[in-house]
Amino acid sequence: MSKGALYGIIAIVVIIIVIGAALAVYYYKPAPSKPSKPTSSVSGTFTWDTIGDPQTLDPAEAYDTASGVVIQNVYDRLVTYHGSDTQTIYPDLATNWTVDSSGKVWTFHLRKGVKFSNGDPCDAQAVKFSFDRVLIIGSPQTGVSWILSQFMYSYNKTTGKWNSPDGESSVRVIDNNTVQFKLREAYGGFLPAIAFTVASIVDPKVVNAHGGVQPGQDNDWMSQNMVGTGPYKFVEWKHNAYIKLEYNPDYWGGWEGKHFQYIMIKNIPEVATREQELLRGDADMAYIPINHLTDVEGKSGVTVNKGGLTYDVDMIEMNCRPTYENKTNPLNSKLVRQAISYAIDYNTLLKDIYKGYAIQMQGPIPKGMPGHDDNLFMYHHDPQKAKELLKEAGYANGFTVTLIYNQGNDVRAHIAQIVKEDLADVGVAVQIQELAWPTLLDKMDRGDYSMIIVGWAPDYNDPDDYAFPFLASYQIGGDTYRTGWHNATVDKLLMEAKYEVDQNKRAELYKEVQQIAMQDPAFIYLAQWKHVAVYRSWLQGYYFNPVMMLDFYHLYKGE
Amino acid sequence: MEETASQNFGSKYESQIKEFKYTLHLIRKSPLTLAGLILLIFIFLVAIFAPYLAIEHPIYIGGQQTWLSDFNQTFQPPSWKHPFGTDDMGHDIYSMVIYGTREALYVGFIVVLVAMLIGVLLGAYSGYIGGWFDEVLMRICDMFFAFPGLILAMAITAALGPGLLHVMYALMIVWWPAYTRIVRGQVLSVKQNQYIEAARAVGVSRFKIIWKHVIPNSLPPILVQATMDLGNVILTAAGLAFLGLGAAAYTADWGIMVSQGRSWMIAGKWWWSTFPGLAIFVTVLAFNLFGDGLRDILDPRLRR
Amino acid sequence: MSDVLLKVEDLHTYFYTYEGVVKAVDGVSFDIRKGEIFGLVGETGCGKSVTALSIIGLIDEPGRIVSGKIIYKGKNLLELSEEERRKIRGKEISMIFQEPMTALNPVYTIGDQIVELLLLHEEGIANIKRAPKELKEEKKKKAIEMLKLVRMPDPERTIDSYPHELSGGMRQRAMISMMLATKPSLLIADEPTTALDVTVQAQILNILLDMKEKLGISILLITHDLSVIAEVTDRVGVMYAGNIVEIADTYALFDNPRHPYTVGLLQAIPSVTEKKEELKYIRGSVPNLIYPPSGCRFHPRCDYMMPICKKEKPKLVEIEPGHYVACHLFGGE
Amino acid sequence: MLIPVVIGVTLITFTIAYVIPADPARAWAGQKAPPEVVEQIREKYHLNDPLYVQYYYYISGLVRGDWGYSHSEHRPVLDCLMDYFPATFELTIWAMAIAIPVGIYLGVVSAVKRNKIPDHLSRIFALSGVSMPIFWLGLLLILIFYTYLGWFPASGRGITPSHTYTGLYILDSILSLDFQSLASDIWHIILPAVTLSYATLAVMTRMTRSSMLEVLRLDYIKTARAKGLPDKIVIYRHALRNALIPTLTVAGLAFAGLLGGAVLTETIFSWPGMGRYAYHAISTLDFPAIMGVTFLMAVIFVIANLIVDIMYAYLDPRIKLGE
Repeated sequence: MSKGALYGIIAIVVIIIVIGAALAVYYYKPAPSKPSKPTSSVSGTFTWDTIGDPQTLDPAEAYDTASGVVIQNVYDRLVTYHGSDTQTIYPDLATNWTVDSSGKVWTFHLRKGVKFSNGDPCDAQAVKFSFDRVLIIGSPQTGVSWILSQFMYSYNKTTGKWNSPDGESSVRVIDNNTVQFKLREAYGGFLPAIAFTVASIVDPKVVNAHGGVQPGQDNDWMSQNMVGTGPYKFVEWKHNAYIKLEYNPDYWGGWEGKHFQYIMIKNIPEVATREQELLRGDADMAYIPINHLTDVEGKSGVTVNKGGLTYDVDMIEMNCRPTYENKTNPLNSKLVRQAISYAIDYNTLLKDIYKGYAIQMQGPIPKGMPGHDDNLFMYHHDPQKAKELLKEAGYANGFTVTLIYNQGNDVRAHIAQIVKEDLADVGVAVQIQELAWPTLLDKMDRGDYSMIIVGWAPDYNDPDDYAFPFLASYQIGGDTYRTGWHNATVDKLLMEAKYEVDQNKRAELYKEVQQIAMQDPAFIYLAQWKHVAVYRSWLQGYYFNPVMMLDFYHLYKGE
Repeated sequence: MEETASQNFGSKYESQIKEFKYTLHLIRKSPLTLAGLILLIFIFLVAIFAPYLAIEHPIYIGGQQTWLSDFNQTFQPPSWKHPFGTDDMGHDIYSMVIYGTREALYVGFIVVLVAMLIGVLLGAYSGYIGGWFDEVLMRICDMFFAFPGLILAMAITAALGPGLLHVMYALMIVWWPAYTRIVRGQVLSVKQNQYIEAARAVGVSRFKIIWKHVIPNSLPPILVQATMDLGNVILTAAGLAFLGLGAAAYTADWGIMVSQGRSWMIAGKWWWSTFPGLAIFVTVLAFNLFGDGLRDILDPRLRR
Repeated sequence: MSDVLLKVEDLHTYFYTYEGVVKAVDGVSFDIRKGEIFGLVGETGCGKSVTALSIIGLIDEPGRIVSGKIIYKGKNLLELSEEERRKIRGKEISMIFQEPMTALNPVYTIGDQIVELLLLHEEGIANIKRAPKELKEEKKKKAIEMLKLVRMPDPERTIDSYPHELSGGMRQRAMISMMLATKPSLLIADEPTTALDVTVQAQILNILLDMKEKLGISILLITHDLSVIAEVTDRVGVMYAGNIVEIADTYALFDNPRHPYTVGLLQAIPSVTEKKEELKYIRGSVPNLIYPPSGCRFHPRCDYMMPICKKEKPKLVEIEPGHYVACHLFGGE
Repeated sequence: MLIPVVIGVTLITFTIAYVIPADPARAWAGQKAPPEVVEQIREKYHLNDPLYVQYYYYISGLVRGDWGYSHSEHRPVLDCLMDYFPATFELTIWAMAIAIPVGIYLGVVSAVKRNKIPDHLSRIFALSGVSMPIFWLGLLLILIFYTYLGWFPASGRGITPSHTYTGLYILDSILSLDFQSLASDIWHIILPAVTLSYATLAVMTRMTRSSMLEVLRLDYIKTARAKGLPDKIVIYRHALRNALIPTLTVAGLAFAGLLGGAVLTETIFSWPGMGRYAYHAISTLDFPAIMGVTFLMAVIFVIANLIVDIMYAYLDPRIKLGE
């Protein structure tokens, strides 16, 4: 190396920086005002600042919201919901359908001429392929396929056959545009379930060109790429940074009216940054947690949309096992659990923690969902009664419990503080323990806890998606939270309700279940979230549906 | 000869006393070091008298420090009533910052002391006896150095679960190799000295040689390192708190306070993050100023 | 006298330290004539080096030249600006140091270091990197000539060597050739041979003598070694505790030392020719320069101490032509 | 040096990873996954096997170029690292490009003017850098330069260059002559790079200062001054060249450290780099990912040391390579 080489390198670097900066000044300015496609009403970019990176883009494996929103907009399903309506199921790739009297045989007539964004036809074969694929793969990473396998025939990896009487899968191709589902059980939530992203229709040619369908195996290509029939097509995914979508010009729904040409979903962990980008107009929409809404509310050009209730709920689960850590578990007593339910000051929680963006949760099934009971008993703040119940249970002098929540969750940190203060008033000392999410899950799994603050979000619009995991016992596949709570009557009722076709009868069964659940609570039912979305006021076409993800197709930039 | 004890002491340690006086003189002459020292004394006083200085005080439920919430007092800007304002649950930030001094110093001192103890013992022993033990220990240190400190601390904390105590364990594990290296280096250079040879020749025990000759000679660089590390540990603990791996929310811990308040800074509620942030900054700066000055002052090559 | 090159008059250089003011040079006067080697001798810490550094102008904090004059070619150096002094350094007055090991920059070749000096003083180019290549080549040839002059073995190769590749004697030669490359009028040699082996010492001293002859320069040779003084110097100044106590022709000094300190120094030289029972030495130790003894600095150690010695500092007086002594013993004459 | 360090590092990670009290399979599968799926995962990734067997699987995979499967991202670890490493690398390079010259300059000023006002100022400036929580500084910069002034963007890496050769956006933009992305990428990197560099600055300043102080007392500096060289040349050509040698070691270590220490900066500026990946991996118990990151870090550390050694030989002729 010659003497000047080092300085030479430095000089070159400096020159590059200077030239770069000069070019930057020259080129950067005009970039935002670059003319968009003038010929179409499809224009501009919708920038959405949110959190979380998708786990996978494969509908057969995706079970998280960040994945779901992309999948929902790039793939289509047979049926869907429209607007804010959660009651009616609308056609999507299927134009109409019939069901036989047993509730087990469903026939779907497909929309004709639908093509994937690469030009491949979307026909009955594709539908069958997609459903079969989910069940053959069996979602080895996330287990999401249970949504379909609870009512469809499963696939036997070793024999290569379906576990049905004739060894065929549940989905049959009748003709090019007709498919028939022969269900294992008549499931009351069938249509809502197949509106979920797991039932998205994928292109068989694309899948077979990239690894095909391997029993029990993920498809690596599908987890990073997508080809669908939906309004948007996948452009690129920079992990932990952004996902970019572009409109699919051949979308069967057409592009009448105004739409965005590009969709940019940015992953920004800092709420302050999201807030700033929104306020400066660099983002069209941003995820702002409720405690930060005051920062953006009332700012010019920002709309805070508070339309409707979500199905997202928060609860505190209680360990109902007789002993815990080799000692008598006070929470085993129904009276103690009732007392604790009375000790919580729900109104303070709703007002000061949820800032009014939630209602008290009325039983395990959220308001708005079929099966919800508007007249169900709710616990209220009554420390006197709580003390009496504790006395009756033999804990007049109180006891100490541990309350766990996952670290980093602001709302739960608040809840924990309030609960601690509330329970201290009735003589129960609460030790707060913040745990990392995996550790928390592990403790929950092993039943090694007293109380945990937990939440639940809907998979699909059916009470079974709530009542069963909460209240059914572990033996019959429920008790996702491992509360150890067990009630034979409830188990029986839940199984009955699950495969009951008559929706009115189902509602009655769930009503009975909920009454038992409130009398003998395994959870403190805290809150059901209200919906809130924050976006620039120029954004038009926004609507909220509690069981659907954000729909990009109807969004456009107004004046 | 009749000599009083004090005279004896005075004459025996005459050179040490002279050196110490000279050190004090140098500290006085260096305004930055002096500033660091004064700040440190102030911080220590705050920690000691925290219960008298604070406005609100924590209560203890189930053995846990708990600050009672007051939703009528959320997000109060700094005022006479709340000099540093309040947070989103109505806690007085001033009081929490004051109590946080105790915790910061506690974490800093415990971690550095333990790391120092491990490091000094292992380093002195390893440097003195050499051989395979030294070789293995140094390779272990290499591994720790090859590991980015923050990632290692993150991994250990994640493994142990969040919580202040676990953060402290993690930091101890991260920090000891630095001391081992320093002490070992010192030992190796001291070992060359004639007087050690002499001591050995007369049959002074290994332990005694290490204790009487090696450790005192290694003290200045260790002291400097320790002073600066006190600041670094506090800062790293704050970084872990920021990532959600440190102290629990709504405890009087500066790191978690900055972290919790940070998202409000830009929204105009600047005080929540700013005051604990300043507390960290001032404390760490004080340690750094003092440590950096001390390094200059104690460095025999620069001393005169 | 017209042939005086450098005249130092009543120089005071003090160091302001924590313990107090170190009066390292406390009223030193002497002159150096053209073409002579003037020796400055004294025990370690008597202020020889500080005198040298004061002349070349490299006294650092916390030291300061408090008063006095350093007249070089009729100009008082102490009145010049730093920039003017810098231009004299290395061109008119050069200096070589005791430790040839550390006095050369380890990261540059000998050639680079010589060429740098030549470029600076002959072309006014301070940064060697800015110099055109041809110019550098030209200077390099000149540097090789210089190396030949100091009898450097294999100069063509040596010039591209780094200091650590050379022996101590070679380094000192390189140092001398560098410092003489610009043909200065005065070379200050601060203990140039102390760190070297005896055989190498002689070579270096011979080179210095040689240089004096060939280049006609004056040399201020600082040493504590009387044998070196005897071998090469023309005149000698004896320093004690920041003062010059005696100046004389080398021959005269050795032949007829007058100051008790000089006498003591000369007696301390071991000799083969006259074996003594016991080596003579000067009793007592070098005084503390912060609190020097009052009056004559030497009085606590002097065998001929008189009451006046404690009170009054003796002046340097010429007792014979060219022989100056600062001692009350001779003050009355 | 590489092999023992790498083995050691994987061992440490492995030990940490597998003494965790939680079940990684549960974390990988998620809360709603049924127990059978968790068991399948456990089976598939040998989580039921003894530790040494798992270690054997990992190392033998590593030898075959298989770094394992990143459960938090549902793709191979190597793919993730190929995405994230260049991002962090680019950020670190720029941070160092700021920290090294500024730090050295401040250190020189500080040493030359020791115990005078410039020394105090540059030390306070540098020490402030290491005393400030880096995420707080990042927020402050966003507040000033994005919110109020609007000069620089606050998140992300900017426009992806039209062709990706190295994953370093700025370099790729130049290579593919995509000036629009070049501009955007430079604009995006400035704030995070400045934030990241500030803490390193102090280390550089401190090291330069103390080694300059040492060098300035040496004889050859006296020689240089005796030659009549101007102060600037004495300081920068003669003293700094020698003082840089220890500074360089620190720079090498700091570089390796920054790669791992960028997690806070990356989080604040939504920079899709390795730090955030590591953090995410740690919080989801994605061990193969943690192993991959630390393994890569160890390799980088060793390489950085090697480069420092080479630079040594260039700066100091007394050192010969291979000795």
